[in-house]
This record gives sequence, C-alpha cells and structure tokens, in this order.
Amino acid sequence: MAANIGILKRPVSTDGVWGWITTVDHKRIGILYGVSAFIFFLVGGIEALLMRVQLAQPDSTFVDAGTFNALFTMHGTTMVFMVVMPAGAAFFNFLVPLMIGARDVAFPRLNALSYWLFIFGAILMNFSFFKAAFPDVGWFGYAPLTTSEYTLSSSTDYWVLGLQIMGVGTTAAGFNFVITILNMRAPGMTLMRMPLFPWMTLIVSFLIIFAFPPLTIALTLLLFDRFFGTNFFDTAGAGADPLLWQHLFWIFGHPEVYILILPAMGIVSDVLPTFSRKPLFGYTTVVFAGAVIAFLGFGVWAHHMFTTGLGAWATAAFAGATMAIGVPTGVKVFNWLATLWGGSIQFKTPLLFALGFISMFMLGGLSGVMHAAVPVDTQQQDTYFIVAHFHYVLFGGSIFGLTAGIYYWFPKMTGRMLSERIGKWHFWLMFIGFNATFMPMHILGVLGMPRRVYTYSVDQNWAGLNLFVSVGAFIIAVSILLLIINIVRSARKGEAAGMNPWAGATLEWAIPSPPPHYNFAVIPTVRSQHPLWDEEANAVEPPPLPAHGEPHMPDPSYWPIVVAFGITMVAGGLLIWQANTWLGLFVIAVSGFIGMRGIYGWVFEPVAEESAERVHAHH
Amino acid sequence: MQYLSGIDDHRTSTGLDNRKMLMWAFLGSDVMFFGTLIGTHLIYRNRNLSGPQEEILSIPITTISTFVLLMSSLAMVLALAGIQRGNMGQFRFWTAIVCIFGSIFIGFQMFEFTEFAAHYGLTPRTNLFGSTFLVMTGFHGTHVAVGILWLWSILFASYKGKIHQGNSLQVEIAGLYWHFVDIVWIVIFGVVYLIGAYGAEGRALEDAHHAARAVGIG
Amino acid sequence: MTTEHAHVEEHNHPGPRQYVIIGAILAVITLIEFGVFYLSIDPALMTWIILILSSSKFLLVVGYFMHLKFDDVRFSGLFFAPFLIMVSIAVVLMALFFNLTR
Amino acid sequence: MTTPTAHPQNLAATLRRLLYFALAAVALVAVLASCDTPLTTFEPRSDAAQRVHTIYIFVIVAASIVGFLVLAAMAYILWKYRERPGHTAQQIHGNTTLEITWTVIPILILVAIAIPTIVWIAGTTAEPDEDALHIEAVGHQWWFEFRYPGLGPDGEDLVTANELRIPVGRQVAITLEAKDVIHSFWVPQLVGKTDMVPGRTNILEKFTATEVGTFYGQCAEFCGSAHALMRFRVHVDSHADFDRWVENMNADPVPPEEGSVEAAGARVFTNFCARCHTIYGVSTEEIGPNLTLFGDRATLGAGILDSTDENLKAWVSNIRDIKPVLETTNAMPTFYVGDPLVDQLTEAQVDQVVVYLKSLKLR
Ligand code: HEA
Ligand code: HEA
Ligand code: HEC
Ligand code: CUA
Ligand SMILES: [Cu+2]
Repeated sequence: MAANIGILKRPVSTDGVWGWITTVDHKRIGILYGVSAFIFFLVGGIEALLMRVQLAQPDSTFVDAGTFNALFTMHGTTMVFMVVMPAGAAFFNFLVPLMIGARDVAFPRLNALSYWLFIFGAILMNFSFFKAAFPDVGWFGYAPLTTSEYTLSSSTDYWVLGLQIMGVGTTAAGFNFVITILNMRAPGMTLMRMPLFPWMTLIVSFLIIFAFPPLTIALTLLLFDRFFGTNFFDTAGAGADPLLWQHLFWIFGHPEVYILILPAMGIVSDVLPTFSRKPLFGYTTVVFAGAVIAFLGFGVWAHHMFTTGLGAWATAAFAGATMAIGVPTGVKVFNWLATLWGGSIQFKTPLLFALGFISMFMLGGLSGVMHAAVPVDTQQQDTYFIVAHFHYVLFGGSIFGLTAGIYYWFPKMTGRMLSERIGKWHFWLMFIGFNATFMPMHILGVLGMPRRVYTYSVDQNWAGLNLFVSVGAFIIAVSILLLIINIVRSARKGEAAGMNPWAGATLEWAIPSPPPHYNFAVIPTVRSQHPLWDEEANAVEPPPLPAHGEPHMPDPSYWPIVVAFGITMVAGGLLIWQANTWLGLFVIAVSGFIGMRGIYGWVFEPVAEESAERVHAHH
Repeated sequence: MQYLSGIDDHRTSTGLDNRKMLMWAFLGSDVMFFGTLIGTHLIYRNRNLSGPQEEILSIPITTISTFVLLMSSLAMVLALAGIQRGNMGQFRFWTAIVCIFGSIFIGFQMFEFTEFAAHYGLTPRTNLFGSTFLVMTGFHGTHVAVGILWLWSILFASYKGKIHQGNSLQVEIAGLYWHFVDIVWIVIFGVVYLIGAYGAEGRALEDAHHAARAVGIG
Repeated sequence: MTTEHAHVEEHNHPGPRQYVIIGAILAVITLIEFGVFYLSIDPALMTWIILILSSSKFLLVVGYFMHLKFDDVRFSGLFFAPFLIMVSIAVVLMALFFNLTR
Repeated sequence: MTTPTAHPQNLAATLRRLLYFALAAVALVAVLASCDTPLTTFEPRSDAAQRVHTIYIFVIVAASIVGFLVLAAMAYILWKYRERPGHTAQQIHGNTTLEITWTVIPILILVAIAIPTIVWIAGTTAEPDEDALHIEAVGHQWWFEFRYPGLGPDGEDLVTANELRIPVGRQVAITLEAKDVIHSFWVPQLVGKTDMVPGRTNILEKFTATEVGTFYGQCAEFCGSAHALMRFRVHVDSHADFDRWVENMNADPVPPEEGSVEAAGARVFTNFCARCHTIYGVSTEEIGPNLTLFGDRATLGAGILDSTDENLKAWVSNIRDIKPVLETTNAMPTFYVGDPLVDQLTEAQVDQVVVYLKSLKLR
C-alpha cells in the first residue's frame, strides 16, 4: 500500500471520520476549531439567554441562585476560552499558512494536539454538569471562594482541570504559530510585507506563550490546594494572601483580553483595504501599535484590582499604564478611518461587520478608559457598567471582527459565497440587538446594579431597563439564527466563489477556493505588501502542479489525539481519585501510560513517510 | 508576485531550524513558568504562622548539589562538542555523565525532602513555606527528571544509529533544555537558598547567641 | 596558542577547552557564594553580592553553554524578552506584597 | 447618484452641536439616574461621593465627546467615499503628520483624565480627622458586621449588624476586614467601594455624610450563593439621634415581665439562638449578627426584607426559603417549622421569639 505513482501516498485514508480524527492538515484543523467554537457560541449564548430571562424581572424565580451563578461562570468561561480563542485559532489555522505562502504550519502534529487538548478540556469542564454541577465561582475564580473550604462541590475541580488542559493546548498552538510565522514565509515575504492578520497572529502567539504560564501556575496552586491540602490560598489556617490569586490571574488575564481582540483587529485591518480599494493607511504604525499594545498589556493587570487596597502608589502607576494603552489603540482606530478616507467603499457584508467592529470596539475602549480613572472605578467596579464595557469590547469587538472574518473568508474556505442579502439582515439585526442589549447596561451600572446578582428587588428600580436588555438579547439570538440559515443555504446552493471574489490583495486569494491540501502548487515569490494588486497578478493563473506531482505533505497521525486523550484522562483520574482513591490511581496510571506511549510513538513516527505497521497496530 | 521553480520546501525564512527555535520559544515560556513559581515563593516569605522555614535549608549540602548540576551542564556541552565532531565515544561518555550527575542531583533533592519531612515535619501541607518551597523545587526536580529521561533516550538511540553527527541538532536541543534547567537552579540557589536563608540563618545565630548568653556561656 | 587564535576561537565556536574553563569559573563562583554566606555582613549587601554572582553564572551558562552569545540574535530575543517581563513583574509583585508602595 | 451635500459647512458649529448632543446624553443618564434608584452613583450625599462624582462626570463627558467625534468622522467618511461610478480610490499609504497628531491629541486627553485621578488617589492617603468616628466593618457570608471601637459596654467594641449608624457631618473612618471569603463594601451615594479581603485590613475612603437619611449598601464582590442578597443600610442620623442610639445599645435591657409573651420569647432565644447571636446583657456569642435593639431595625436578613412580623417569622422558621445560605456550621440553621419530621421549633415558639425580638427597642 506504500509508494505508488512515484510519490509517497498517504498510508492512512483522509476520508471519513477517521480522516478528520487523524488529520494534521492546518485547513481541516482550522475548520474543526471553527465548528467547535460556533457550537460553544450557541451554548454560551443560550446560557446568556437563560440569565437574561431570569433578570428580565425583579424577584424572578426562573432559576435559583446556584444555577444562576453556574450560568454566568460557564457563560464567561465558555465565551472566552471555548468561543473567542478557538475562533481565533480557526482563522490562524486556516489562513496564516495561506497568507504567508506556506504549505502547512511548522509542526502539523503539534497543531492537531492543540486542537484535541482544547476540545477535550472543554468537554471535561462541561462534563461537570453530569457529575456534580456546573462550576459557580465566576470566570476568574477568586480564591478563597474557590478553595475546598468554601466550595465543597467538585464542580470547581472540573473548572480548574478543564481550564488547565485547554491552556496547555493553547500554549502549544502559540508555539506553533510563532515558529510558523517567523520561519515558514514564502520567499520575499518579509515581515514588513506580511498582511496584518498574520502579524496580529504572531503577536497574539507571543502573548499566549508568555501569558499562559502564570495562569498555569495559578491553576496548579489551586489544584494542589484542593487535592493535596497545600496552603497557597488558605487564608485562615496558614496566613495566605487571597490577592496572590488575583495577581496571578490578571497577570494572565489582561494579556488575555488582548489575545481576544488582536485577531479581530488583524481581520479588520485586512478587510478594510479590500473594500475601500486602497492599501492600509500607515501599515507600519498599525503593526507597531499592535506590538505596543501587547507589550503594555503585561504592565496593567492590577487595574482589575483597584478596589482591593493596593496602595496609592501602585494604584496610580497602574492607572497611568492602563490609560497609556488607549494611545496605540487610538492610533489603530484612526489609521482604519484613514484607510477608508479617499477610498471607493463597497458596502459588502464583511465590511459592515468591520465597521461595526471599529465603532463598537471604540465605545468599549472608551468605557475602559473610564475604569482606568480610579475614583470612577470605585463606583463602577463589579457593576453592569463593567459588564457593558467588556461586552462592547468582546462582542462589539471580537465577535463583530470574527464575524467579518467569517463573511470575508467563507468563500475561500468553502468555495461558495454567502448570501449578501441575508448577511446584511444579519448585520443590522445583530447591530441593533447588540446595542439594545448592552447600551442600557451602562445606565444600569450608573444606577448601581451590581454584576453577578441572580435577583434584585422591585424597590431598586432596575426592572424596566433589565427587561429592555433581555429583549435585546433575543434580537441577537435571531440574528445568529440568520447566520446559521445563511451558512446552511450557502452549503446547498451558494454561488461558486472563484479564486478571488473580493479582488483581495493577499496571497490566500491566489489559489483555488477551497484550497487544495498542499495549498500552493508552486510556492509564490513575493515582492510587495499587495502581491495581487501591485503586479496585476489577478490575471496570473496559478501554475499547474509541477511534473513530479503533488508536493510532499505530512501524513495523518493518530498520536495527537492519543496523547490528548491520555492527558485528559489523567485529569479525569484525579477527579475520580477524589471519590475513590484506588480507582483514581488506576485511571491515572493507565492514562499516563497511554499518554507516554503516545509521545513515544509520536517521536519515532516520521512526519511523512509510509508506515504500514502503524496501520496494523491500530486496527 | 512570481512563481519561481526550484524553491526548496524545507528552507526556513530565517535560516534557523524550526525545532531549535521551538525550543528557545519554549524556554522563554518556561521562564514565565518558573518566574511565577519563584515569585510566589518570595511573596510568601516570612508569612508563616507556624512551622519551620528557611533556617532549615542546608547551604553546604545544597552547594554540593548545585556544583553537581553545574558540572552536568559542562558535561552536556562536552557531549555536544563530541557529537558535532563525530566523536561518538566522547559524546556517549559525557552524555552518560550528564545523566548520572542529574540523577545525583535528584538524589540530593530526595534526601533534602525526606530530611525536611523527617526532622522538621515539613511537608507541602505544613505551612506556606512548605507549600511554595516544595512545589517550586518539586517542579524543578520534575524538569530535571524529564531531562534525564530525554538524554537517556538519546543515548540509547545513538546505539541504534538513530543519533549521529548528521542530526546532532537533536542533542543540541536537548542540551539547551538541560542548561535551562541548570540556570533555573542557579537562580533558585542564589535567591531562595543563599539570600533566603541568610536572614534566617542570621536570626538563628542570634537566637543561639541569646540563648548562650542566657545560660551564661556566651 | 597565539592570542589571535584565542580571539578567533572566542568569536566562533568555543571548544571543549573554553567549556572547561567556563565550568571552572562557575565552580569558583559557586564556592565564593558559599563563602559569602558565612560572612557576617549587612543582609542588603549580601543580597546584592549574591545577585551579581548568580547573574554572572546565569549569563555564563546562557552565553557559552547555550551558545546564545554566538547564535542568532532572534534566539536571544525569544529568551530575554519574557525574561525581562518576568523580572519586572516579579519586582512589582514583591514591592506590592511587602507594601513598599503604600 | 448624487454627490454628497450633507457635509457640514462649519467645523465649529458641528463641534458645538456634538457637544450639546453629548451633554444631552449625559443629562438623560442623569435624569434616569435620579428616578428613585437607591443604589444610584449619580446622587452623591457625602463629600467623598461628591468628589468622585465630579470626576465621573468629567470623564464621561470627555469620553462621550471623543466617541461622538470619531463616530461622526466615520459616518462622514463612509458617506463621502462610498463607491460611485467614476470615482476611484486614492492610493495613499500614510502620512506622518497625521500619525503624530492622532498620537499626541489622545495623550493630552489622557493626561487631562490622569491628573484628577492621581490627585484623588493622593487624597485618599490623608490621615483621618481628629474627631473622626472609627468603625470596623467585617464581611461574613452573607452579612455585614459593624464594630465601633470603644463605644460598647465597658469600653469594648460596640457591635451591630447590617444597619450601620453614623452621625451626619462627622467624618467616618472605616476599616474593612472579612471573616471567610472576599466581600466588598459599597454605599454608592456615600462612598465608592473597597474590598473586604480576609487576612488584610483595608481602609475605606474617609467620608462625611452631608444629609440625614437612609442609604442602601451592597456587597459588590461575588462571595458565593447568596451574594445577591448581601445588602445593608446606612442610617445617617443627627448627632443627638446617634448619641441616643449608642446610649441605648449600652443600656442593660429591661427584662421582660414574668409570664409575658416576651419572656417566653426570651427563653426561646436563650435556648436556640444565643449560641450564635449576641444581645447585650443577654448573650455573648458573635457567630451571627448582633441583635441588640433589633426591634428598631428597618430590615432583616442583611437588608433584603422589611423587618415585619411576618417576614421575621418566615426567616426564623425556615431561612432557606428566603436566602440561599449553605448548610455550614456557622450559617443560620433552618428550624424547619411546620415540617413534622424535622421541626425543631414550634410555630408558637417562633411567634414568641418574634415578639421578643421586636420588643428590643430604643427607649
Ligand atoms: C477584548 C477584550 C478587552 C479589551 C480590548 C479591553 C480593553 C481595555 N480595558 Fe477592559 N476588560 C475586559 C476586556 C477587554 N478590555 C474584560 C473581559 C473585563 C472584565 C473582567 C471581569 O471583571 O470579568 C475588563 C475590565 C476592565 C477594567 C476593570 C474594571 C473593573 O473591574 O473595575 C479596566 C480598568 O481599567 C479596563 C480597562 C480597559 C482599557 C483602558 C482598555 C483599552 O485597551 C481600550 C483602548 C481603546 C480605546 C481607548 C478606544 C479607541 C481609542 C481612541 C478612539 C483614541 C482616543 C481615545 C482617548 C483619548 C481616550 N477593562
Ligand atoms: C466573548 C465573550 C462574550 C460574549 C459574546 C457574550 C455574549 C453575551 N453576554 Fe456575556 N459575559 C462574558 C463574555 C461574553 N458574553 C463574560 C466574560 C462575562 C463575565 C462572567 C462572570 O462574571 O464570571 C459575561 C457576563 C454576562 C452577564 C452578566 C452576568 C452577571 O454578572 O450576573 C450578562 C447579563 O446579561 C451577559 C449577557 C450576555 C448576552 C445576552 C450575550 C449575547 O450577546 C449572546 C448572544 C448569543 C446567542 C443569543 C446565542 C444564539 C443562540 C441561538 C440562536 C439559539 C439557537 C439554538 C440552537 C440552534 C440549538 N453576559
Ligand atoms: C448557627 C448559628 C445561628 C443560630 C443558632 C441562629 N442564628 Fe440567626 N443568624 C445567624 C447568621 C449567620 C445570620 C446571618 C444570615 C444572613 O443574613 O446570611 C443570622 C441572621 C439572623 C437574623 C437577621 C439579622 C439581621 O441583621 O438581619 C435574625 C433576626 C436571626 N438570625 C434570628 C435568629 C433567631 C430568632 C434564632 C433562634 C431561633 C437564630 N437566629 C438562631 C446564625 C444563627
Ligand atoms: Cu459578600 Cu458578595
Ligand atoms: Cu484588563
């Protein structure tokens, strides 16, 4: 079954479910990420809708306190770690190699491992629903509430372990994209010729590999406290300081919010030039601003802790640093506007979402600057004003930006166009629903409504606005349904896209849609920032496959999913260990062995060569 | 844009090897990992409500184990130099030394841990010092152990002909990891042991003086 | 061996000879650290001495054993960028927890 | 297609219009804010809250103006440069002057915001006034304890719960602690929030209430299942009222008449409640809220219910019908009244203890 027709054929079929499970193709992994993220978006959205039903009226008994606390915890955790991050990863995976002119990422199997760790971690955390209950400690899990003294239920263990596993997967992906972008660019594709999206991916990947370790440590310490009785967060018994957790979490957490927004900024920076028919204004500044944002992002974490009694000097310093981030961000916003200026603006759906991004993100950024004014934050912290801020940046920013990306690159990914008509309906409904939901939250915040309350009473007079907000949330839901309809419709009878439906300037538009698994029959040599504009390469048909046949691509592999499974089940064993020591140890031992065996197999498996034994070994 | 023929699929934009770059990126990330652990330890210094803390650290013993680890790093570069010149004998000898020295270091650490538990009752559950110190050094020890396993596998593979002068990069990358584990220990030894125990030892000495004076022998 | 030869060695790849010398220096520094620990001096002074000695060991291992001094600067970037971030964060954290800033 | 005609004649006029618009929006928020919402941050009733409010308004106006200007610019650009026949895009790549301009202007605005911020932060470090009233507030899952050092019986702490009393016009200096997890002390109309962190003692911004009245407070840090129901009240009293209250708290309670319902209630209290609740002169345990002068409290259950007889009865009978407290050792137990299998108190006993508690009033 090995070598035929002169090149090495894949020994394992890429068809069917097994094809997807063993895939190491960055495009397929991208699609896996994307689909998973979308499903979790529906889950997180339904959680939000349930919260909104509960809050629509005062003294509501639709859900009880525990359920509500679980809802916002899982909503926040889901949206951040299982929606926006993997959605970003979906675009990184599918597009970065295409945009920089590479055949795949630097480490295809590591890439698959990242995905499987993400999905297994997400499943593990959600599995808590069947075993105990959903975690209910808030998405930033402040100690000592999360220690076993105050959270007896094992749901917090699921939260810790699930997050830990997803974190490992994400970090692995971060390494992969750092190397891919630094090392795998096509000839002539210098860093300063790279489109903005790969640039922002590079910056985000650095943020990931440097910001996740503190979270990993924080979670490990908490895990040890909960499982092995260490004292890291034991305030009463051992004199620990609860602020340790907050520092570690936010040292990760603030860079994390830029991990969530920079991919969207990259998308928007590539969508705007295409639809204004002119190059990005101030390319160098926009790139540089992204780097500055990321760098400053490591020095502002304590703005989440202004009310914890940091001391005057520290508070002032962190306030100043936080405000400083407004400057590079502003530079980006103004450069985007200048990109539109003087253009010939085509109001296609991707552009609408990009414009939604700029306007709504900016409003969210401005409320962020208000929080940075410490006296104001003492009145805003932990109120709906904060909830409004972060939904403006997360939904108005990340989700709008990512949706722009969906409309922009869907044709490239599937070969079919989405309907412009439904797309525009989707945009306007979402835009209106979004503002109806989150704009009044500012007022609720001003009126003193705290966040994370499962109920409020009539005399607090927040009922009217809350009802309004809840209605808005359902308008968003309808708009999401339109997106689903659009995708389903397009899958059935979407118009064929062709190579470059938007007349874009970047490399991904120089190959067929959807791209063949080897991406480029011949690797292009790049000579400018806009290879498809500057040289009228629109007319250049991609060259046919060279005579010696398809390029040599990595083979599928079982090991990534085996290793991911082993790691996840070690965590599962820990959870079982809580209830049944010996069974737990047994599961840990077995899955540890599976994981080690997986790593061993991986190391000695050639990246791409026939290996008939492997097929035997596993069937 | 052009389509030139004859572009090597395996070239990299920077001319640097992917795997080596991956290792450096990983080490950068691991800096954050150990930095956070050491930071946590330092933050929690002298906050213990009860139980032993830095005064129980034994500087002479740890100086020896530090020395052993440093010398293992030296052995590592010698091994690499060996394989890069195609001198497999030299490579194997020094790699074995690295593994042995690494194991000796682990031995010291196990001795330290059991000693702490047996003589001072210090476990990760005892107090903040126990938690931060043992988890931090424990993670370091785990890194050392992984390194030993890795180098063992390389040594083993070299006998099967899978590691040779042609892919000495494999050894170089493992070596980077090994040296990193060494420099983490340099920091821990300096900051946690020497600086950390200095005050404590001083206090212990003072206490001893006071006690001596109190019983009239000082 | 002429001085020029040594010079060339320095700037290309150090050989086993240099490694052994570095190893010896590392051992000596460690010995000095050990000695300093038993001096009765101001703890602040002692802290600085140890910090300087440890950093020189750190730099020697990174520079020579890990070849960073002779290798591509991008590797240095990958390593020292997070290193500087981490050191700054740690310093800020210690200042906060010891309340130097109140 | 027509050429755009909608663009403004005069920049100054546009700017003025935008400013009015921003102010109108702020005014709208202010109006909404004033319609009787007890936790509003927009009706300051102390010097501290007023200082914050001034900065708040400044910042909100500044941000609104920036926001409106950018949105307006965007709308203008989109209109002006929409795709039209015969119109092609100008291939501009950048402009250094512009880049510098839009870097410097935001810096200036941010400096303008940073200055009052830093001045305010510096102000928080000031020592309390000589005659300031010192209070320690302690957060518990899910209620607030207030201690007045030195004002209690025998010069000890005077302790009360969930309803803080302070005199008008006198500075109060509150320190914050927590017993279990992190809570946060917040009375929007009087003072911004500061967290109550176990193992730490935080200092709340010093403030002087400017008006007699009752103000709502709320725990603002998520602290577990009943976080939403961890509220409190602050009564700002006249000096005379405040002194009278302190005196009454310290006075030994009049023992209920033998054979009265109150006396029966007092017995129930001693048997079932005294192991957690203090009433000065009656009991000394401090696991639950101090109930001295409970009859004068307006609220029940950490500010969540009016202190009516029915509510009190329901509370004592089965607290978990009202508040999702967990079954920990220090939590108020449910007495399962009316549940024949597990009840611990009879309905009559509850009635008695209610009457007793309500009788603990100011004299
Ligand atoms: C995508 C995610 C994202 C992004 C990009 C941001 C961006 C910013 N955030 Fe936000 N933030 C969150 C997500 C995000 N945030 C989340 C999730 C929380 C809550 C976490 C929790 O508690 O659960 C939070 C909370 C939060 C707080 C803590 C509030 C509290 O709990 O009390 C603060 C305080 O300073 C803050 C500030 C900022 C600032 C200054 C920016 C800046 O980066 C914004 C910069 C942008 C602009 C300023 C607009 C564009 C600029 C111009 C048009 C130029 C002109 C502007 C000026 C002159 C000002 N954020
Ligand atoms: C990217 C991040 C993100 C996104 C997109 C959202 C989206 C939404 N959020 Fe989000 N939210 C957070 C991140 C996010 N949130 C975070 C981090 C927190 C803090 C959590 C914490 O405090 O710990 C939070 C908290 C939070 C709160 C505060 C809870 C509290 O403090 O008590 C509220 C309240 O209204 C809320 C509402 C919503 C709503 C209505 C949406 C909507 O926009 C959702 C829209 C989506 C849908 C409506 C899904 C569509 C579903 C369908 C169309 C049904 C179809 C069904 C099938 C096909 C089966 N969120
Ligand atoms: C095990 C301890 C415990 C016992 C026994 C106990 N309580 Fe409580 N009580 C508490 C706690 C804790 C709270 C605060 C609960 C909360 O608000 O979350 C409380 C709150 C109250 C309150 C509301 C106080 C306020 O300020 O709003 C009243 C009234 C009360 N208890 C009455 C009683 C009566 C009457 C009994 C006996 C029949 C009783 N308690 C027995 C612990 C106890
Ligand atoms: Cu106490 Cu929330
Ligand atoms: Cu932040």
